Amino acid sequence: MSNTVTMVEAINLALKSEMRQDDSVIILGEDVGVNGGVFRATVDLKDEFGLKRVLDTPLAETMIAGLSVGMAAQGLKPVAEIQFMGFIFPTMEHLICHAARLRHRTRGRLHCPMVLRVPFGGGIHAPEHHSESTEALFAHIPGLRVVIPSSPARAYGLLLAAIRNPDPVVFMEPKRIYRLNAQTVEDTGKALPLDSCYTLREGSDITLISWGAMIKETLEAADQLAEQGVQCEVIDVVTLNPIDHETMLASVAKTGRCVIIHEAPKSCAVGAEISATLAERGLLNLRAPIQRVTGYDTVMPYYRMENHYLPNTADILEAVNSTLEFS
Amino acid sequence: MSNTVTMVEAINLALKSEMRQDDSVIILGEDVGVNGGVFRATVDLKDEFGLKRVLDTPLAETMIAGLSVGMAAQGLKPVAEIQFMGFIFPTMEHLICHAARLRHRTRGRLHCPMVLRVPFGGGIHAPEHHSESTEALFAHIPGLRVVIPSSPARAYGLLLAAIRNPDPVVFMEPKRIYRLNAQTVEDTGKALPLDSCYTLREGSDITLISWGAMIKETLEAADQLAEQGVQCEVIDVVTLNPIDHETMLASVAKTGRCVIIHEAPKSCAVGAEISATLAERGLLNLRAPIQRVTGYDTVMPYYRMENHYLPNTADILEAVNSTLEFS
Amino acid sequence: METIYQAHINLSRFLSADGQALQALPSWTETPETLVRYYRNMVLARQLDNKIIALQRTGQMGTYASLLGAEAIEIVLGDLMQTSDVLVPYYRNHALQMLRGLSLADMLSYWGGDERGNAAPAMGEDFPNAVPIATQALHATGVATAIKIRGEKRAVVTVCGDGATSKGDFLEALNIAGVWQLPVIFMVNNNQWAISVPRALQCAAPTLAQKAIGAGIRGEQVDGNDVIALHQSISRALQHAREGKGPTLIEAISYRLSDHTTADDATRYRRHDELKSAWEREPIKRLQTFLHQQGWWDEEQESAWQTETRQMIQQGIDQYLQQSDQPVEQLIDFLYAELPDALKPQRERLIRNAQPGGNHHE
Amino acid sequence: METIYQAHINLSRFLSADGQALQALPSWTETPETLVRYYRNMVLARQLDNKIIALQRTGQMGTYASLLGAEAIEIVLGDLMQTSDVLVPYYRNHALQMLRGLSLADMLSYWGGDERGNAAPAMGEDFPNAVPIATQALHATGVATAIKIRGEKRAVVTVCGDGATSKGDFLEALNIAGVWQLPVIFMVNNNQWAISVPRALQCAAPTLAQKAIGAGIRGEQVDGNDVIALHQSISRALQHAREGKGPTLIEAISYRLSDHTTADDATRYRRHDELKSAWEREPIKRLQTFLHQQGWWDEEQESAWQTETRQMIQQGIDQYLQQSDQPVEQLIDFLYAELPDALKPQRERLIRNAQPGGNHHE
Ligand SMILES: Cc1ncc(C[n+]2csc(CCOP(=O)(O)OP(=O)(O)O)c2C)c(N)n1
Ligand SMILES: Cc1ncc(C[n+]2csc(CCOP(=O)(O)OP(=O)(O)O)c2C)c(N)n1
Ligand SMILES: [Mg+2]
Ligand SMILES: [Mg+2]
Repeated sequence: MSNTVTMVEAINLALKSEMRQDDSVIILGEDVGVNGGVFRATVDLKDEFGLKRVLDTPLAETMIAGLSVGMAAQGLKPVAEIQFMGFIFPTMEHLICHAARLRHRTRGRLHCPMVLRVPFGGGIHAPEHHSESTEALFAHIPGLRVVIPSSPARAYGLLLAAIRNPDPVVFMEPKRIYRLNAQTVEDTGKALPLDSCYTLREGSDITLISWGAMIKETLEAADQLAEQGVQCEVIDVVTLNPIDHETMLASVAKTGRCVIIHEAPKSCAVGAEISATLAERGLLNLRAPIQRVTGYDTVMPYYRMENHYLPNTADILEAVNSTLEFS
Repeated sequence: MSNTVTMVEAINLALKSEMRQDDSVIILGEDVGVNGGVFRATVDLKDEFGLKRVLDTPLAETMIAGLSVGMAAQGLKPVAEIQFMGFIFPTMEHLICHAARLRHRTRGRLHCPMVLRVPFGGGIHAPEHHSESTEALFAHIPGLRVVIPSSPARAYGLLLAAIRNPDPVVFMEPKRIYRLNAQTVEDTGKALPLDSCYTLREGSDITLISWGAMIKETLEAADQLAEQGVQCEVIDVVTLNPIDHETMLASVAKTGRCVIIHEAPKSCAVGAEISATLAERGLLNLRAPIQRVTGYDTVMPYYRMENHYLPNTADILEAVNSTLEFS
Repeated sequence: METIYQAHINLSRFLSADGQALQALPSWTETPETLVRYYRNMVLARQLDNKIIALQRTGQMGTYASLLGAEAIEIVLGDLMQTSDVLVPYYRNHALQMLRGLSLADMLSYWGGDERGNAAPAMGEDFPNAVPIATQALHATGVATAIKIRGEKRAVVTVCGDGATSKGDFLEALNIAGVWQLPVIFMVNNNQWAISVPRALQCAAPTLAQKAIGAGIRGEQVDGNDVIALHQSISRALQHAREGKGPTLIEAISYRLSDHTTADDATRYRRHDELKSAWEREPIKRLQTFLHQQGWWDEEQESAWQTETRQMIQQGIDQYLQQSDQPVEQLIDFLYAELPDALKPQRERLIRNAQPGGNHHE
Repeated sequence: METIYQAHINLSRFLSADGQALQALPSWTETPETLVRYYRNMVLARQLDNKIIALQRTGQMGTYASLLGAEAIEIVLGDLMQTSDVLVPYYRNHALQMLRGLSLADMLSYWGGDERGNAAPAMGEDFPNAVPIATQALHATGVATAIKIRGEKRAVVTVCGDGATSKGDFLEALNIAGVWQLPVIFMVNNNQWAISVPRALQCAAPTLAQKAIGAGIRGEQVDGNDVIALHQSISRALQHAREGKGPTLIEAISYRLSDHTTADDATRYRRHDELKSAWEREPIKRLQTFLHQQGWWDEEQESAWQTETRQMIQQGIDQYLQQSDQPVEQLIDFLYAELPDALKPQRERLIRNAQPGGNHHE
């Protein structure tokens, strides 16, 4: 079956596909049933798989996380939805203290194959708390996997991988590009690798590193730079924890220059880890300081001003140009 | 009044001192009253200030945080204790979504002068969840202040500053050194500056950057290196958010070499932010790659193995020596 | 087996769905003053609600949470609360907020994506809307703790939905309110739905009021479409709070006559006949019938008031639409009491980027 | 006012503090078998507890949470649960865990700071101890959800303290157990103290069992020092769960006869006379008196059993003390199912550092 689908449709497709071939996959969350999720990622699942496999929960995120830990320990594969990343914080005790530790704590006797799906990021003119990017808080937690797709095809393949993976995965969905750029995605049931960066474009002049919705602006910047004869290597990090530094180090060893782009506030974000590692392990390769193009170290504003907060293509171009000019 | 006190006694002294001169300071938390806190940081306060100012709460960390936000919005200065950092996660929704945003959200109409005190770190052979270092999760949150003392005198002066500061402060207390190295601390009521690093020792050969309990090993390493003629500049970062990069940049501009030491797991921790910024803004000053000496990217082990997890003086010396040898 | 504890939950209602008295009415209803004021405010609230939805549909407003069906709760609370009381609201309390002094323009600002809508000095010590569900319940207990510590005679009111009663925050708040006997009222607007999740899937208990029992506090149910019942329950609870007699949980039975927000489409999950029958119980018509019967309100007054409110609302909207943009540096300036050095370069960049020629200039 | 809901809480007890029947006893108590087994197990649990505290005092054990006073709850639960049931415990359930198959040596390992104590295959699907208070209640509902989805006839039991009932997790767990009618039993060991915080400061409600009312589930109080009452309540609740009749909250009234843990000193906050009077109600003496009266237990049996248990315990302790160290790479190897490339250098460093000459070699 071949399909031109948006990212949110690809997610729906992956859920359906995996639920058909694995009875232990259970969907749960607020409004995931009849309503099909507020973004429709779980649409039609209740009709096809019924009330035992698609569970509308009461309004309690701690409960959603704790319940998932219990189900996962029993060998089910709960795929829970947190409606927006702004509401994920009540899950943290269960993610940090339990999901991420169950295997470790029991030396493998129990484990926790759960997936927590959560739409994140700004740019859709949503109310307060509906636009944050707090992936760094999860990338810092040993034992969690943090995965972020940036295209329909990667969303499909990575979500399959996340569900099949025996470790707990926080699967963050960049909702600004949920319905942008539909792509042909075959429902092949083929998962994509976690644990490795995806090089979206090869180039020798500079390495652009990003993930999630900002991949869009990063590729736009790369296109514009290509017209000026600058060949960018574009890396989609995809898995923020455990992170694949090797691909990035190899790229920067080649290009000598690097700009890192993310929506989250700058300080102590994942960009810092990447920048630090590139300089620590590849200092002599650097022909210019690494730059980070990021959100500001302030609260994500209400929607009227969000475009001032979110990095854009011009910001990336500015950083790339000054990196290239450095000598 | 002059006193030789341990760090935990200095904290108690600061609380007493500030409660005496400001009626709006209120202590709350689990076991803070009659019991004086499980580490005795709040000992005697209930006797002196009574039940209206020292509140033993039910067992609910979310509640402690949410309650503090409400009290602070009313102009009180709640100083809440979370018993161990392993139990701080239920507070995160209130810290991130409310404490850190109340001033911003209301454009200054309301604000949130609360302090959340929390003992953290390993090394006391405690049960599971009693030894973590998750300061990075808070340092990434715009609107919070994150402050960590590393001596009795700094604990006293910084806690006074934290309580007086009109912003919400997470005050993390390195419990491994709670009762180490008593110091003379005068109860002068004088606060120390937040927002700036403390240079504990000047030196020209290499910059050692750390905070919290690891300052102890960092100074030990500096002592040993001094005997070999290596002059270390030792910086105690103290305030992790908002962070004072300038002091660190200036130091590394001078020394050209830097080792960063912290207990927390390495990935996406505060060390990454410091390392990234030093290289991004001071690339040409670096005469060797920066190194990070940190906890492993794994769960803090049960106490039997914790010494394998915690960085020690030998680890620091190894990193310093290889940094010095780099050319 | 020995029974060591007994509890019960009462429901209070005075007016039937068709505006008839079901029992002897309290004496304050013998004169028109209060009831007519309630009526007029409810009509205003509903008109306003319609108007904001229209603004949203025409792209002049962000995602908006309608208060259709909650007018009685809003209006009676707003009327009975005193200025010195504190409101800790959720996102469906804008009529209540306006009765407490928030200007229409500021209210619209908030929904229009502008933080300045939360800044109005007229809001006093009231909290801004809590978007993370149920968190406000704990803030309310904190405010109430401050009031109790200072020995003041003020009440705190916090409002939430039926869905919110499932979240730990709400339940922890009831518990601390009980232990410390705090001057706080938990008003649950049980409008039967939490987005697409019906009341029956939130909780197995037949009432939400009985959540009070586990915390050892007073709890009661009231018909949330009945201003007289609401008036009685709320005044009693406020009085208790102000007199230091402790907290009350009030579950007001209402119905969300609208979609959850303008971003929602309730026809996906809600049967039309349920909605239709809810319209037969709605609060405005019910009070109108009663007032007509008493001879306290007629067609003429109705149409005069409709015109007057339309004008008032239009004025507020005009003001809202004319508001200048927020200076861009406000995105940083209010984060900390003083701008930290670390943020200075970012602030400069933000301003530079917003200027003509800057990366973010529009 | 119309009363629309009524609820009550029952307390169950059969034996008085001095071992006399307070009402007709259930038929299973007519033969000695079960009660003697309960007694012997309680004696074993208490001896063990004393012994571990001694180990701790001599530096051979980490901080330890005594179960003194909770023996009856532990032993009856352990007896009535089936292997196929699932236990989701807290940190004061080690006697219960041993009845479920955990070896003494493994149990001591856990308290001795070695993760391998949680790895024993004999633990089956039981969870390891939850240290973050009340989190286990939600895991139990998750396990129960899995059981319900698969249509199995198994019960889940989760245990917590009185303090834990204040935390959102516990209350959210009751709620979901009610909505989904889950096969789970919430056993509250109400030992009157949460470290230094007395029961009265945790909750204003006269019973903790009534927290069930807000979730619409069964709740009852039982004398936690009375094995007969515990047996009755627990068997009923387990049967309900296994038969798909939904959850039960049992509040067992006990008393923490020890310090909170070996790191605590209860004399700082607890009156001696309170402790003294609690000793008069403790579970072992009570059952012993009853058994003596029935002629089912005598001095001779007592001393034989004391000797036997001492030996059993010493064996377990010897095994514990002889355990080899954990290979250091286990600190990383069990984090993920497969070792990620990113962790390989750290794993090497960890091993290198532990070797002779390494930075962390001891
Ligand atoms: C913690 C949290 N989780 C999820 C959401 C998303 N959300 C917004 S409103 C809502 C339903 C609320 O229902 P209810 O409490 O009944 O209030 P109502 O909107 O019906 O008045 C949800 C799930 C949120 N705002 N906060
Ligand atoms: C979330 C959390 N907060 C605080 C603690 C520290 N702590 C450990 S036990 C305890 C008291 C628990 O009391 P209770 O629930 O009554 O159980 P008991 O120990 O009395 O059996 C506290 C506060 C913790 N373990 N977890
Ligand atoms: Mg609702
Ligand atoms: Mg207890």
